[in-house]
Amino acid sequence: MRRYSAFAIAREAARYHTGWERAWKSPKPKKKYDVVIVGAGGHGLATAFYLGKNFGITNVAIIEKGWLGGGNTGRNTTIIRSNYLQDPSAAIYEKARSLYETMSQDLNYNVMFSPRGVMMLAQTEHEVRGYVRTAHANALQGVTTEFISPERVKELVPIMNIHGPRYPVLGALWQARAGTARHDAVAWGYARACSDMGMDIIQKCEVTGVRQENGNVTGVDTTHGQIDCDKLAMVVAGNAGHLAEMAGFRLPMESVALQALVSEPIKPCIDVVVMANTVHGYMSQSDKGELVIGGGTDGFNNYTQRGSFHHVEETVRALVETFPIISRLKMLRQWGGIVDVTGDRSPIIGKTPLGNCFINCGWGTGGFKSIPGSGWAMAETVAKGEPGSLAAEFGLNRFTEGRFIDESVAAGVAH
Amino acid sequence: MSTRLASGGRLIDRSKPKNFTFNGKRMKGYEGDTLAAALLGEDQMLVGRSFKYHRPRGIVASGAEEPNALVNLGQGDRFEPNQRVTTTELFDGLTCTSQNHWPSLEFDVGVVNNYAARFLPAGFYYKTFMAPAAAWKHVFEPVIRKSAGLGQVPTEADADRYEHYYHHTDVVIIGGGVAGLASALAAGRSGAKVLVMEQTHHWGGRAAVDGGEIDGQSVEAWIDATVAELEGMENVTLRTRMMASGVYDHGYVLGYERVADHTPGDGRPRHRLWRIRTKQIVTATGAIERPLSFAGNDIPGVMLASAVRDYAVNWGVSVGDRTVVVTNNDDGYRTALTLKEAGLDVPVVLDARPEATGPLAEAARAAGIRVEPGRAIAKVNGGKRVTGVSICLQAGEGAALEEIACDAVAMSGGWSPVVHMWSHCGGKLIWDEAQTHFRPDPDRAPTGHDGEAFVVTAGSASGPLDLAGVLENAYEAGKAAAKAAGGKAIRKAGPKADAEEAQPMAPVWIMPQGASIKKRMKMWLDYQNDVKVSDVQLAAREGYESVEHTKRYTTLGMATDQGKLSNINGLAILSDALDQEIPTTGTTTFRPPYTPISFGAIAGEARHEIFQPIRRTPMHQWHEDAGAYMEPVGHWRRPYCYAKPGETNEQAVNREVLNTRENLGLLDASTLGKLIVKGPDAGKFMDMMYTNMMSNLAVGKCRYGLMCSENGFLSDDGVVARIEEDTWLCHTTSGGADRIHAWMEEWLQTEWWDWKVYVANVTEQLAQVAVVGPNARKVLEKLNAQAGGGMDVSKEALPFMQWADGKIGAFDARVYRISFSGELSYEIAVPASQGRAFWDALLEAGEEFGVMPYGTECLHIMRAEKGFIMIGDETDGTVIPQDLGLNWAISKKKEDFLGKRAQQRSHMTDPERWKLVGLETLDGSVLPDGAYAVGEGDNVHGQRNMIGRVTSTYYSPTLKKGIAMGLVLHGPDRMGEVVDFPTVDGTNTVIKARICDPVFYDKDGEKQNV
Amino acid sequence: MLILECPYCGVMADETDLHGGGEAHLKRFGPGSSDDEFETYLFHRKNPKGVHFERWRHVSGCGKWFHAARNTMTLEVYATYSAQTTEPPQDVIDAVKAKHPDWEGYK
Amino acid sequence: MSNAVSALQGASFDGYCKVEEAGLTGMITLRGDLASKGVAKAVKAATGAAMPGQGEVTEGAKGRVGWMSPDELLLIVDHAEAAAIVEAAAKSLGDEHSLVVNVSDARAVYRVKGAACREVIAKLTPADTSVMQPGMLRRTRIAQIPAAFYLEDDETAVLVCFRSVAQYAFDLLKDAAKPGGEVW
Repeated sequence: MRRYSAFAIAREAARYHTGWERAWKSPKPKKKYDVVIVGAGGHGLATAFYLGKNFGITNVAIIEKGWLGGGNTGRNTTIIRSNYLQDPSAAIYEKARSLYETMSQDLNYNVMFSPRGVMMLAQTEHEVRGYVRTAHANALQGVTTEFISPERVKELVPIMNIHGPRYPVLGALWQARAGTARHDAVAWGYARACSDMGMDIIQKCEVTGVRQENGNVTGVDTTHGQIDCDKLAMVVAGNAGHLAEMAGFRLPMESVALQALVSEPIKPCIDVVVMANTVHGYMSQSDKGELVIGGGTDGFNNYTQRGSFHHVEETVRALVETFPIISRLKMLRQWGGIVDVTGDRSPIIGKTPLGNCFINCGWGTGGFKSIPGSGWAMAETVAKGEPGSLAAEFGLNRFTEGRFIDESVAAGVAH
Repeated sequence: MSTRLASGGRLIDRSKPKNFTFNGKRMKGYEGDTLAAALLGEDQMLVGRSFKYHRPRGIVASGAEEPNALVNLGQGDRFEPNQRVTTTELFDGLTCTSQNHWPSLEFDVGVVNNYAARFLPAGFYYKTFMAPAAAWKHVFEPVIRKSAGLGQVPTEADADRYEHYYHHTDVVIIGGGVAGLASALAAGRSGAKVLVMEQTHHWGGRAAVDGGEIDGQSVEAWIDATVAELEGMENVTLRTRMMASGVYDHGYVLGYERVADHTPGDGRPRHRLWRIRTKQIVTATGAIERPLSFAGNDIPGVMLASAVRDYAVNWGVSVGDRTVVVTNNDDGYRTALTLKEAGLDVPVVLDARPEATGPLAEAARAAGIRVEPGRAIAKVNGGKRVTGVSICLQAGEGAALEEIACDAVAMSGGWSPVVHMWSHCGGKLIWDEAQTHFRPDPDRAPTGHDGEAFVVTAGSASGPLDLAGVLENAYEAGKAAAKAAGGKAIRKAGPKADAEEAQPMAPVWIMPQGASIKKRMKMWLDYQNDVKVSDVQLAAREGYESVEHTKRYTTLGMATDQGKLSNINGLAILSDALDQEIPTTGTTTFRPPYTPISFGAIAGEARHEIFQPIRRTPMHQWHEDAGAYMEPVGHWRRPYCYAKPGETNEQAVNREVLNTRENLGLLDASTLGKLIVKGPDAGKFMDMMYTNMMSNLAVGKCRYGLMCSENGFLSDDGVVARIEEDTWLCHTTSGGADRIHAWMEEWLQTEWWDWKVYVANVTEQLAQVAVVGPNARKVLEKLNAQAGGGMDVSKEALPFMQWADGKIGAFDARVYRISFSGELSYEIAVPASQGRAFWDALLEAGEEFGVMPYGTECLHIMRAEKGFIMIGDETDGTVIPQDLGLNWAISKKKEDFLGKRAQQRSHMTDPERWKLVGLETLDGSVLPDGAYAVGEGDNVHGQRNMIGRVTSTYYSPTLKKGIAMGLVLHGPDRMGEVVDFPTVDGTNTVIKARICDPVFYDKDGEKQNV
Repeated sequence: MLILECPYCGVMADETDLHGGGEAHLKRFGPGSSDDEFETYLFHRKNPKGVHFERWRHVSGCGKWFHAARNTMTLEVYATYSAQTTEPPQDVIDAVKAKHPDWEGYK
Repeated sequence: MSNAVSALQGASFDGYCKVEEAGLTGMITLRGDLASKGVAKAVKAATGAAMPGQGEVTEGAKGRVGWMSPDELLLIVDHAEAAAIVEAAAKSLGDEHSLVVNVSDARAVYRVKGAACREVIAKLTPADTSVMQPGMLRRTRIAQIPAAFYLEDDETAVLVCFRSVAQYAFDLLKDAAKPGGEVW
């Protein structure tokens, strides 16, 4: 792999950029792989990357029914934070956050991780208590957060109306080292690195069946033919239930549409990510200048990647109230993605009822921020055949035992 | 130079001049002008700078597709960035400034990016700025952020108001051009209820510019006659200045009406967002002309040929004295002819096709215009405006044949139907080889709730580009939509125009065909985002082969115009680079809105006081008048405390606690949920809803009850009273009334529908006041004495945990002897209409007994002193009653209740679950809210092991020390042990607290039972 | 933005007048059921790409729960019907079959 | 009772429609088997009105009756009479499974008067106001709260919501009726 650098750009500029090589190859699938990963989104690619990097397993195919990074990796609001309340969540999201910090260097691909800080507004006394609790837990979990005053909120975000007639800002949970990254670049950077390790990324290849013998997986049928494997990793969103059905099991999960939108670009006006759960809205400003805004999920099963407009309304009115100067700005584009929501709204990572078949799904609205941590944990699970400490508590058995990982406890549900 | 012609301009009224300023310069236009027309009329060719390279940008188009000409419009509380001048109506006093430059439009330092453009190809930022690691955040990102963005940031809140409007109709026709009008005629004649919306303020679209005849009259005359006919139909509604922003599922259309953008400050809502439900949609959205890709095609003065024509015909504006026309189809000739007719110079028409034989080409020749087939533009000369072009063979590599001086270039690369509204909800496209565009595939229309197609396309939005074809297609579309919407069949014929002959267009994706890489680096596809032909080719070379990858890698089509001009050209370049057919490449997804719509319009009326409903009790105004600090509790606002002048909230709370414990306190408890459950099966039902046994509660008695979710977690609590043999009254938490009501209805309707039980929510029928403290009985007795009667509230007549109906003073009341404070307490419900009067009466009568109202914080402290749990504090959705030592409230006798099975799962019965205890600090201080207790060592994640947490913590003014409750591992077995709570206030201190009984005050309950 | 006909009110109700309640025809398992049965009842949901039977409440209308047969890929609503049913009635099954002859049926 | 007051005590606003709070209004929720003779009899006795069909509101000498759901009616009567009517209806229904409760004070009632009364409400509700005629009742929402409305005549709409959000509803209607906001 030829390294990217300012020097490389200068070199290529001399020949009008005609000498750049492919970021990743598009090979035909081989007959058999050690590991087949279904889903070339951020999570699938990260799983592949850490299989190679941490375990030296590189005879890997990542198969994707559409284009790589084209699911929720490419349609989220790019927030990265780890200020979760429950231990297992804090652990995996903090792992992810710390991996994001060095991802550009690790992948030699600038994913533009921007640790600009994330604040979650407390707008009721109840929310204050919830966030103060989180700050206490985070301190013991090794996650650096603090509860800050309304004055400090205003200092960080001067355009905020902290004296809203409806909900005054009473403070915020602040994670200074949280932030955003360029979502597409995360997928592309991983893809380039995986391809460089000799892994095969096979796009426009849909799984049509899961092959099994004696309770163990042996391969998959795809639109590109049969592909055999020793181990199968299902790492998809919006399609996990469907895949699981092919493999003969059901998941405690439903698929719903989640929406987001952006404004037209303006000059910088908000330097941090703001999440306001009481009024349901969150907003940051991309490096291009667009305000990136997240909305809510629909209350019904849906695979259309279109959501209902009233969620956009609810989010926008909350943000206009919170940031009055945005009223005359305009919505440029709205879109939806399909998220898989589990019974406790936390993800599932681990073994399945089918031997040598592993699953990583159900990230709901929180998938992007977890990508490297999720990939790390999943790679370990696949390589060792058993979940390691990061993944152990996210297994399917928690629904039988009632051992939930419920994050709605302190901090609303938005991510 | 661009200028206003001496005559002409079908849309302007020269007797009504309008003054405006651009970058502070005073300018003049006319009523009917767009801001774009007015700027061009004043020779303002340069209007902005591009996003990435800060290149000079001029107006390219005449409508919603304009990518370049965005301005900062207005000032102060009416300031709006990124306003498109081609869709801005001119009004007197309009002010605007250009965007994305420093220090000035003419001299922009950012243009340094342009000189470095060779080092800044598509996606360059993914390949650099990586070392050192911290530099991205501290150096590169701030610089990029500052140079990116377009418009300025508003600094003030919006002065205008907005509103929504719901409309229900049979047929919505999107677009008021001749196609939309023809569709409307058909739909209108069928009797269907029709709404026609047009985004501009005039009817007829572009057809009148192009001329021709409909039914023997001029296009203009036909438009006027048709609008008049439609206005005469009662079932047809016509609406201008209203754009269809998006089509959503089940026939939902958003209409964005710009009511008062052109009359700011006249008191009308600025925008009105129409939320339309319709059976059928006709998209008569027209087509958009495509630019051609030649070197320097972004220099101000290079415009779409149709736009050049529009400015001349509609607004009497010439964009140049000498305009070179370059085209790959017949339509470009119309511009040449129009300009010639207006007395302007057209030095040459460059037709990329090998031959120019169509009737329009012949007409041009006949008008004395030089026509050069097989020719292309090798390069446009000029910087901030066009000064000339070099021409070359289209079939060659760009060797200049001739230099031609000109000050404008009109380009036509063919037309693409506007398919957004068709596509928003899943309508599919097919590639039309002859017209080289994607058009709607009528066999794969979006489908509605009934599974049937609900969108039809009309006119050039369907593909036909000639007047005759447009009218025929549109009339049929109108008929089809009306029929599908239940209209009657019509026989009357639609409008007709004569068919015209035309020479087929030729696809020309770059000009000249063999252009070198150096030339391709100067061919702009996306003008605003600075994406060139070479960038798309680079993306393909690097493996970003999916159209979505290319879009995202190059930012093609991601600017504020969303690629209306650039997408098809970009797709063609990408397909060519990948050596595949264009339909194989496909398109990116069309998403709403069609053009950007204001956040204000989306928020609608929901601003300020009506942002969200505020629920008020009958005594709310009294609380506000008393200066209470109000706290949101769900949608309610409740008094947190009533601070007196000079008092802090904390002092007020302490005073309220002490006064209530020593004298008399009043709490507005009206927000507590009150549900009536009645019926022969009500007892059975109550036993399922509550963990306790409720069916054996005696009439006249009260019992505290718990409700759990099916997942076992504690969800609500409250006192239940048995009113009659078949009737119970359930109190819920303040936030719980609607939730629990819905919960009960859900079970009754969907699981036990054969049980005879009715539930009614009477929360708001009643005002409820907690009269609390040692003097509580005295004040009630005084009221009764004043009224000369009333109920007996003595201990004997109304003992603890009983209720009674009767009169308190003059008020009809239901009185519950229940206590959440540990004091003698009566909770008294009166009709809400008398709530305020009752409150006033209590205050007046209570004066001699030291009455004071108290708020929610005082309530919390008093319940904590008593060790009572609070839903939302001790519970958080993960806590089961057993965790809270509430086993006494869980019936062992009942076979089943909601949550019972869940509580039998292994994790729920795990002895390691944290359990409720009291906590008191060794030094008497108050434990921090939310603090966790730590054990030894770390867990598998390297996190400190936690063994418990604080759930409620207060300073107890009664006990003069901190008290707390918390959940602690093996807590109830560890009475007296001391646990550590690290702080997070930066002091690194650890607070030590002793585990104790959670009941801190009056452990035997003597005070409440007097 | 869905519209569903409330079978009780007889009006086409806007999605914003409704509240979605997830999969219909769940069988409740209480005390005495196995861990698997109970887990399935609480958490395992049909999540089909295609025909789905689900619960809705006309929350700002009559307040009643009803059922809908709806397609999660096209959002087509085949029928709405009484919530007081333990499986889709035959006419609802027929309505779906009419549109999708090869549909595998309710299971 | 003399000290009883409605939520907004008759507040009103003159816009392009007039919006006024109707003051104290008696309202009774009756749940039961709407097909039963007992219910029809109780309703008749209370209001003089016939049983309304689905989506209807009927009028009698003493009040109106609205169809709220398949097992629920809303009786609109004189406020001062409401308590007595509840008692009488409950008595008349006897052992028949039913529930009669006074909800007069749980509600706020508005009249929107003027030719554009449907239009003003249409700014706030997803229900189709254009098809509404006197005799029809619609339960739906306005903006963010549940509400029900019917027409007393072609130019008078009556809108009912919960008392706690009376101010919000009034402010919404005021905003919708503000001069300059005329849609048609």
